Amino acid sequence: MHQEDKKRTKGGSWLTRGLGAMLLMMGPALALAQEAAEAAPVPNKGDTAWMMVCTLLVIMMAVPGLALFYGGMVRAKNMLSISMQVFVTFSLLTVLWVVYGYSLAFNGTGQWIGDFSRFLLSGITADSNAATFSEGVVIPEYVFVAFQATFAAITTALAVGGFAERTKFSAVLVFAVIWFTFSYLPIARMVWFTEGFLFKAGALDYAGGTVVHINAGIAGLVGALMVGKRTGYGTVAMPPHNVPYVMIGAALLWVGWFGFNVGSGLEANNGAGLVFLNTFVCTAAAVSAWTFGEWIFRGKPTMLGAASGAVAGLVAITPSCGVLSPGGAIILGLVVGLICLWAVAGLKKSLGYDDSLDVFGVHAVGGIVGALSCAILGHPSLGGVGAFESIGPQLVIQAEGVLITIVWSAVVTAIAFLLIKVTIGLRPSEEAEREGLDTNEHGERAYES
Amino acid sequence: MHQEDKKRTKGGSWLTRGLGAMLLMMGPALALAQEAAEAAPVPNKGDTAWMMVCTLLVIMMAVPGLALFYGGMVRAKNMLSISMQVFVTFSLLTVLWVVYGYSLAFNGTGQWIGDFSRFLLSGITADSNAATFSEGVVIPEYVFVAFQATFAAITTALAVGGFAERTKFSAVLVFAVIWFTFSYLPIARMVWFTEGFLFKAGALDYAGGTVVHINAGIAGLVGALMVGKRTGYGTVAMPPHNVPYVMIGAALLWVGWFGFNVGSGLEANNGAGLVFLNTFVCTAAAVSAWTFGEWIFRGKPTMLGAASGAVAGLVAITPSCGVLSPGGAIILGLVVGLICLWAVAGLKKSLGYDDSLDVFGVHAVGGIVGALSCAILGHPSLGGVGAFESIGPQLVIQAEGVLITIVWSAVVTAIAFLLIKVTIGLRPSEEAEREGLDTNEHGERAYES
Amino acid sequence: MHQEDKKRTKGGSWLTRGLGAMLLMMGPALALAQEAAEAAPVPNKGDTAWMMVCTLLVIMMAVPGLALFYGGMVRAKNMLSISMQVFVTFSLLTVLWVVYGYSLAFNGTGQWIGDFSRFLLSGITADSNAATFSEGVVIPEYVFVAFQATFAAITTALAVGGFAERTKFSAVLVFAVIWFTFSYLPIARMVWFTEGFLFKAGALDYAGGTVVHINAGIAGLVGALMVGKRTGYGTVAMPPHNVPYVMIGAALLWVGWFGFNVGSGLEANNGAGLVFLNTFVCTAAAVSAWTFGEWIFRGKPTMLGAASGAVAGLVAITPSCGVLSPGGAIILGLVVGLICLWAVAGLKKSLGYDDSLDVFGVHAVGGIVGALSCAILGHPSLGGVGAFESIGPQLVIQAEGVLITIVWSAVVTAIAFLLIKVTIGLRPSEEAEREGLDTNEHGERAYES
Amino acid sequence: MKMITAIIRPWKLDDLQMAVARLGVQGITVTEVTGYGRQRGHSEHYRGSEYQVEFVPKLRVEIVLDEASSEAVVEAISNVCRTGKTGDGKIFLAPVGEAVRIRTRESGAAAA
Amino acid sequence: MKMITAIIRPWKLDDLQMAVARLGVQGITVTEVTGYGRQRGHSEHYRGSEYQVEFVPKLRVEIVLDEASSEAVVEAISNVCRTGKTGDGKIFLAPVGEAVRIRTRESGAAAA
Amino acid sequence: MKMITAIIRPWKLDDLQMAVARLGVQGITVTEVTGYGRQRGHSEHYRGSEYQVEFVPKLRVEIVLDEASSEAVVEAISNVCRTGKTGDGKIFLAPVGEAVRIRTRESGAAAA
Ligand SMILES: Nc1ncnc2c1ncn2[C@@H]1O[C@H](COP(=O)(O)OP(=O)(O)O)[C@@H](O)[C@H]1O
Ligand SMILES: Nc1ncnc2c1ncn2[C@@H]1O[C@H](COP(=O)(O)OP(=O)(O)O)[C@@H](O)[C@H]1O
Ligand SMILES: Nc1ncnc2c1ncn2[C@@H]1O[C@H](COP(=O)(O)OP(=O)(O)O)[C@@H](O)[C@H]1O
Repeated sequence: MHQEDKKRTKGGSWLTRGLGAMLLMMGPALALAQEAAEAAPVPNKGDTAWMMVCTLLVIMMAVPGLALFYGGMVRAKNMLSISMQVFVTFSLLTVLWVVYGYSLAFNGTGQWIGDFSRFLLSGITADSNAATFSEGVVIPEYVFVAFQATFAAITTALAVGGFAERTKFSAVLVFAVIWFTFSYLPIARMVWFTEGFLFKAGALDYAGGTVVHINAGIAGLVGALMVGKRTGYGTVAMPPHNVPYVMIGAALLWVGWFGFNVGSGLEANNGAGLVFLNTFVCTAAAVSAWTFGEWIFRGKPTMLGAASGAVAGLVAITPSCGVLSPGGAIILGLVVGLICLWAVAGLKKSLGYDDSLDVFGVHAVGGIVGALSCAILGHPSLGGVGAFESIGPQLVIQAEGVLITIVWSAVVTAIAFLLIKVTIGLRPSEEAEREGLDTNEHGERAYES
Repeated sequence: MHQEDKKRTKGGSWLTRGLGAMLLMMGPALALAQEAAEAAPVPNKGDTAWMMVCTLLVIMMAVPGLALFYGGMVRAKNMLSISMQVFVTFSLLTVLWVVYGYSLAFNGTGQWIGDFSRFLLSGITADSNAATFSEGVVIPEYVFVAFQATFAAITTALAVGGFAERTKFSAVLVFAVIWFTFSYLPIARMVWFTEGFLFKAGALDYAGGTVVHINAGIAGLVGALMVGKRTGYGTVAMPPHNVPYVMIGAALLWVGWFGFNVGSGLEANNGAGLVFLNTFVCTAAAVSAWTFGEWIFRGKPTMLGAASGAVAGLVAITPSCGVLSPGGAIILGLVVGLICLWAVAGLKKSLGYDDSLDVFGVHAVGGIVGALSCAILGHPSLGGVGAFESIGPQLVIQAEGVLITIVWSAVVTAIAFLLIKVTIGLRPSEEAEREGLDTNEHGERAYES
Repeated sequence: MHQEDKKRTKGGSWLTRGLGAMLLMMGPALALAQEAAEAAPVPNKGDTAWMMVCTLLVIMMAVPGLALFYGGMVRAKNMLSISMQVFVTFSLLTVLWVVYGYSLAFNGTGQWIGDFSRFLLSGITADSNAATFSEGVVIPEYVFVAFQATFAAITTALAVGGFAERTKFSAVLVFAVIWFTFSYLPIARMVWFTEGFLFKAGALDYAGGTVVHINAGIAGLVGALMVGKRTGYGTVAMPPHNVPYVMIGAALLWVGWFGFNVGSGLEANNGAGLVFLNTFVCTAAAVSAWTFGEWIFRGKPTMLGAASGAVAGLVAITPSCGVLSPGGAIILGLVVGLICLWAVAGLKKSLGYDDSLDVFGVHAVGGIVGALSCAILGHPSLGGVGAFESIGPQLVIQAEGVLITIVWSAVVTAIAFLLIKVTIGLRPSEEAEREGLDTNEHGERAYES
Repeated sequence: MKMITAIIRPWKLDDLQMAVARLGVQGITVTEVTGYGRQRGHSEHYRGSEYQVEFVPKLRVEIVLDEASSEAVVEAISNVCRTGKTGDGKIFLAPVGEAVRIRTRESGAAAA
Repeated sequence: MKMITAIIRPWKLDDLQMAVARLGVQGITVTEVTGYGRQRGHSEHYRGSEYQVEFVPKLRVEIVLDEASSEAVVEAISNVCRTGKTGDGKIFLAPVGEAVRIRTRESGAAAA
Repeated sequence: MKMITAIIRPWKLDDLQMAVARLGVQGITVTEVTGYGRQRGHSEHYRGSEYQVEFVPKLRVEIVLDEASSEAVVEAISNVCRTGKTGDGKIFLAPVGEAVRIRTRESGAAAA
């Protein structure tokens, strides 16, 4: 597999990179210390600098970005609750990633999961390097470990938006650990590791449309269903308590997402430029689409809508940022802006679930649109730079990846919540929920005057 | 022209870079794919990484930076209105930049405006590179496109501060599209394209003192005059509703501005170090000057003042960051801090216009101070590194650039607002304005408790 | 000394880098223009890009990071007061750093302090380079000047948290100038300059555990004692007025701290990867430790606690980020999270001082834990990569560095506050303090509705 | 006419509103307040510091209505707002001399 | 003495203040409140969710004054605060037994 | 019973609370308000703009208590809240017909 990849990228034309990136995504895992020692490639400092920047951008996406994006949307009495869920989940999983996550996801030979041979990163030193998608180009392995840690940690933090405002902090943390271990790690391996089922099938997912967004979106939805609706949902108004926070959060997500998407290429090269521009312009188009869509269909364009549009665009371009042309990215942005608007308005209403922060409507739906768009807008006949032959078969492969992720994530989430329900319990008392999780779960209030 | 430039930079001494940067600013436009193919220079990964960082820094300046800086200064009832104006203007123009802006500004041979040959970036691929100011040094053209997109988009968003709190959202968007097309694009071309009138005249503008700040500042002022004062202006108190937001916004502008200024050099080289330090220390000096100025002249040093001082310093160093010594940058900061304080206090009061967020007093006035400072503090006799012969003649050239920008921007803005007035109208009803644009234009409230 | 260092790093094994980094920290000061001219090494653009990123990250730590972290913890009536103290102190000292600070800290031959030969950076041009810790590797000196400026400026801003909410703005600024000149500059020189007492002693301090955190923490404590308690302290509740700001601030400190720590290595190389990962995971572990610690010992896990834990972890890893393994960093994070929790709860209560924002409990205590950890967890027998022989003697050296910093900083702070007390006075009237410093010192209110 | 002023727990507002609406109350004015009462005495931690929290968030609900209905409304409010724990709040009744509906200039009971 | 309590639209405060100042009113106390009344019933969207908004932002304006001037003031307030659309608000009048100016200890009408 | 409504400077609340607690007052309700009075007239600057500040932040403190103690409490409040400068505030006394403690249904003086 690795061989074939090398051949491909050697072909030289950047056009092949779209697919190459996908297929090679697990390359780093093969860059064992010995191997590095043989060929002894030295990391380019521009790549190293860029990958460190990308890593801290993804950290900024989570804290404070996601905490604010989510926090602004809940009621004031739950502001600290959701912030804590994001902040502590992110921190805890970063530790677990270093302890066993990296080893299970990117080491060993299993096709579903790795082994514990790099427990606590044993065997890795500052001299270790990880391969990139270009032959002979490496980056420090510690940087790769840190970069991947942020993906694992933010994905799980995303999911908690589905059952926000009504779940016990302890339940959220237990869910996070279980889901990270049994859903994130295997799916990351399936999609990004050479022996993974989806990897072998040729599914395209540049920066995590399936692994991150569909995965988290489904967990959010299933969690929302299992935890049940917020008390008063449907009868009591639950407006966002601080829309400026939502705006700040969305903006920081936008800025940070360049680390997420461009960093997934592992190099600061010409291909990075395309990914960068696509991430920029697809988001801008989705903001515009949601804004005008709301204006036309609901009467007024809202800030909450524009912010949601930004996230929808970012989600959709995540899997496809390496295979679309900037023109294709604009089209994708316009389309996904409208589809996600429909998902959180029409679809959600008709199905009646209480996905508090629309993790499903934005991340799962946007992720599906993005994953499928790879096969369509990514095709050279539509201006794309994808290296697959024809649209139809690739669309089937993409759909397969989407479906497997949906099922896997749903099952793991359901089991996790069942276990929590029968052990420590999922929800605080109704009184505590109505009074607010901030005071009841955390003994704090967000604002004092 | 290009030849001559090359000779100059070949001279080798960094001292010539100040002017070189200005004269060569349009270099990238010449780096057509064919040319790149001939010489086949490969982008340095450090440059590519840096330019991507710079681009995302400018995005962060706009959202959330500018949205917060402006948003904190309006009344609570208009917080989302101004945020939306910044957020959506920025997004929409990013899309338009990719669709036709880049082609019109940096392509073709016209001296006022380009052509549509790169409509939707046709002809550019991930392999295309753009030239920098150093011979044989290139960066990925997609990165250059993204970097320049942020300039176009943030400039227009800056202008809306002049007529905030009283203009319809639809009017703002229509203005943005017209002004971007007929004022930003031609002025960017005039100043930064080799055939542009101001470029030929030798005007120094490292990162956009004329193109960005004077341009936007004049548009803000003319807009303020044409839209008319806010209802109650002068009788009702209109204090900033959230000064911490102003502080956060100013701070993010400061951080992001390094991308703006240093990125304009297109390389992570030694010259970048000077631009970086100048941007840092001029701003710090302007903060100090405004703070102490207020303390002395108005009794108390305010946070709003310190934040305004930061922006004034950043604006002033924008055109001159490449030709001043750090000592000169400190002097410029001290001077501009006091001048802009006077402009938003004394000048504004005596002229009586209602430039809501002082786009004129800070951006136009600060931009003029900065543009002129190039010719004075930039001269080697005053420690500068500018490559011009003597202060007097250069001052005339600088003044010429300033004047042309003022007139051009004013005319385009006036026409745009006239057109809007007679078609869709400029202002909401007085009742809607008094109740607040958030609920009336956007159907939202910023804060709920 | 320099010779010996070179030998060490030449040894090639990255294992020696831990100590090497410390000993060589002052290397840049030796890179005089002439020397650079001889060998004529050219900065690597990846390094230059990275160091500019690191510098702006530290700026972002201060404004808005620290301003928000501190601002959220004070009462609403003092929000602008503390923001101004951070914003203006940071700006003023940046200017003073360029005027005389850099010259005094990194120039001349004195072992306690430098000279004025680089007053206003005279003699430095854009072509000047500063040496790094690797032979033949340099970065633009202007970038080095800017990077170091941020350290000086943020350190002093940190200290003001100790006596927040009760000190006159003028007193704070005078303190800042005195303390920067007589405490920060000499200690920076002692620890980081080849002739400095602590440098010679072999004390390990990768990124400023002593120079920055213990130094500032002690100044905060001594200031708190000399200024006296806040009126009503102990009887009136003084809850943080905006915990989300504390969260945002802590998150931006986390993100920015990568610039602080990794940037201290001056290169984007493999060693940077270790420092990066350590900074990430130690912080994540400290967040977890404080959260669970509070949960167990005080009943509920708070957002304020998680945010404090993040800062405690960041402080502790600062001196030791270059010598610990990621596993060691996790242990350090767990330990420091619990120790600082005890310091701000148990210790503070029993001693009864009013260190408003726990500069002592978090920065001094965390800094001491971190400084000592170098000698323990940094030892190869415990997985570390420190280049010292055995734990015991190194622990003594570390303790020596800690003690000297404590005494020096305490004495300078005490003298500074005494001088201010007998001249312009330290505190506003009790009435002004109770009404709030925002209106009384700055004529502003943070929030209007 | 009477003005009923009820100081209640914030999260009881929805219940209160539904209960009084059922009794025909057409207008309510709500203010965020902080209250000091017997409920005080619990302590909060901010990092290390432990404070006695004297003032806790409450809502003040005001309803102007004719005397006839006031008793039933007071009864309804105290029913839905009772949890039995300290801090449930108080209801005060005070006389109102006149009421005017701004929109229509109606006055008296028609305006309440 | 009387206390006038007016519940008005927030953006009418400036008009109200100028109108009553012209009638010699020297003191006003203003509170941000939310009101439930006939104006309810419009719905707001948050992303997809559509909610009935029950409580809308209002200001409560309190003025203590001698009985003689109260009628004119009520008249003035209802004039400037009327838009004719539902939600204009109400004015309540209640008796005040005593008023004390803290600064001077003056009491009675002198303190209002 | 009486309701004492005191409009005071925000930073005087702690003093007030301690003073009235000493007199046996068991309950207080506090609202953030803005007040217009003689204190107006100082101007504030926002960047260049200079505005007359008409409304300044105050607290409204409400205490319901039996008539007997009201005089002493008014006295105590005006003592601790006086600075002698304009803006010290006012105290109003109004009759309260009934008081109910929601938790226990106690009413009358027992509920105040
Ligand atoms: N005498 C009073 N005057 C004004 N407000 C009061 C009075 N007594 C109680 N309150 C208000 O009622 C709230 C609840 O009273 P509290 O004594 O805590 O509980 P409970 O009524 O259940 O004993 C207080 O927080 C305060 O806002
Ligand atoms: N009976 C009442 N008691 C207390 N407040 C009331 C009462 N009726 C109305 N209000 C207040 O007056 C506001 C306006 O009343 P509403 O019925 O919406 O409009 P209108 O008076 O024009 O019919 C309400 O939002 C509420 O705050
Ligand atoms: N007649 C009044 N009705 C309602 N509130 C009043 C009245 N007079 C004063 N107030 C309140 O008392 C506050 C203090 O009054 P002010 O006239 O400024 O000071 P002083 O009472 O010391 O002369 C005002 O801000 C206002 O909130």
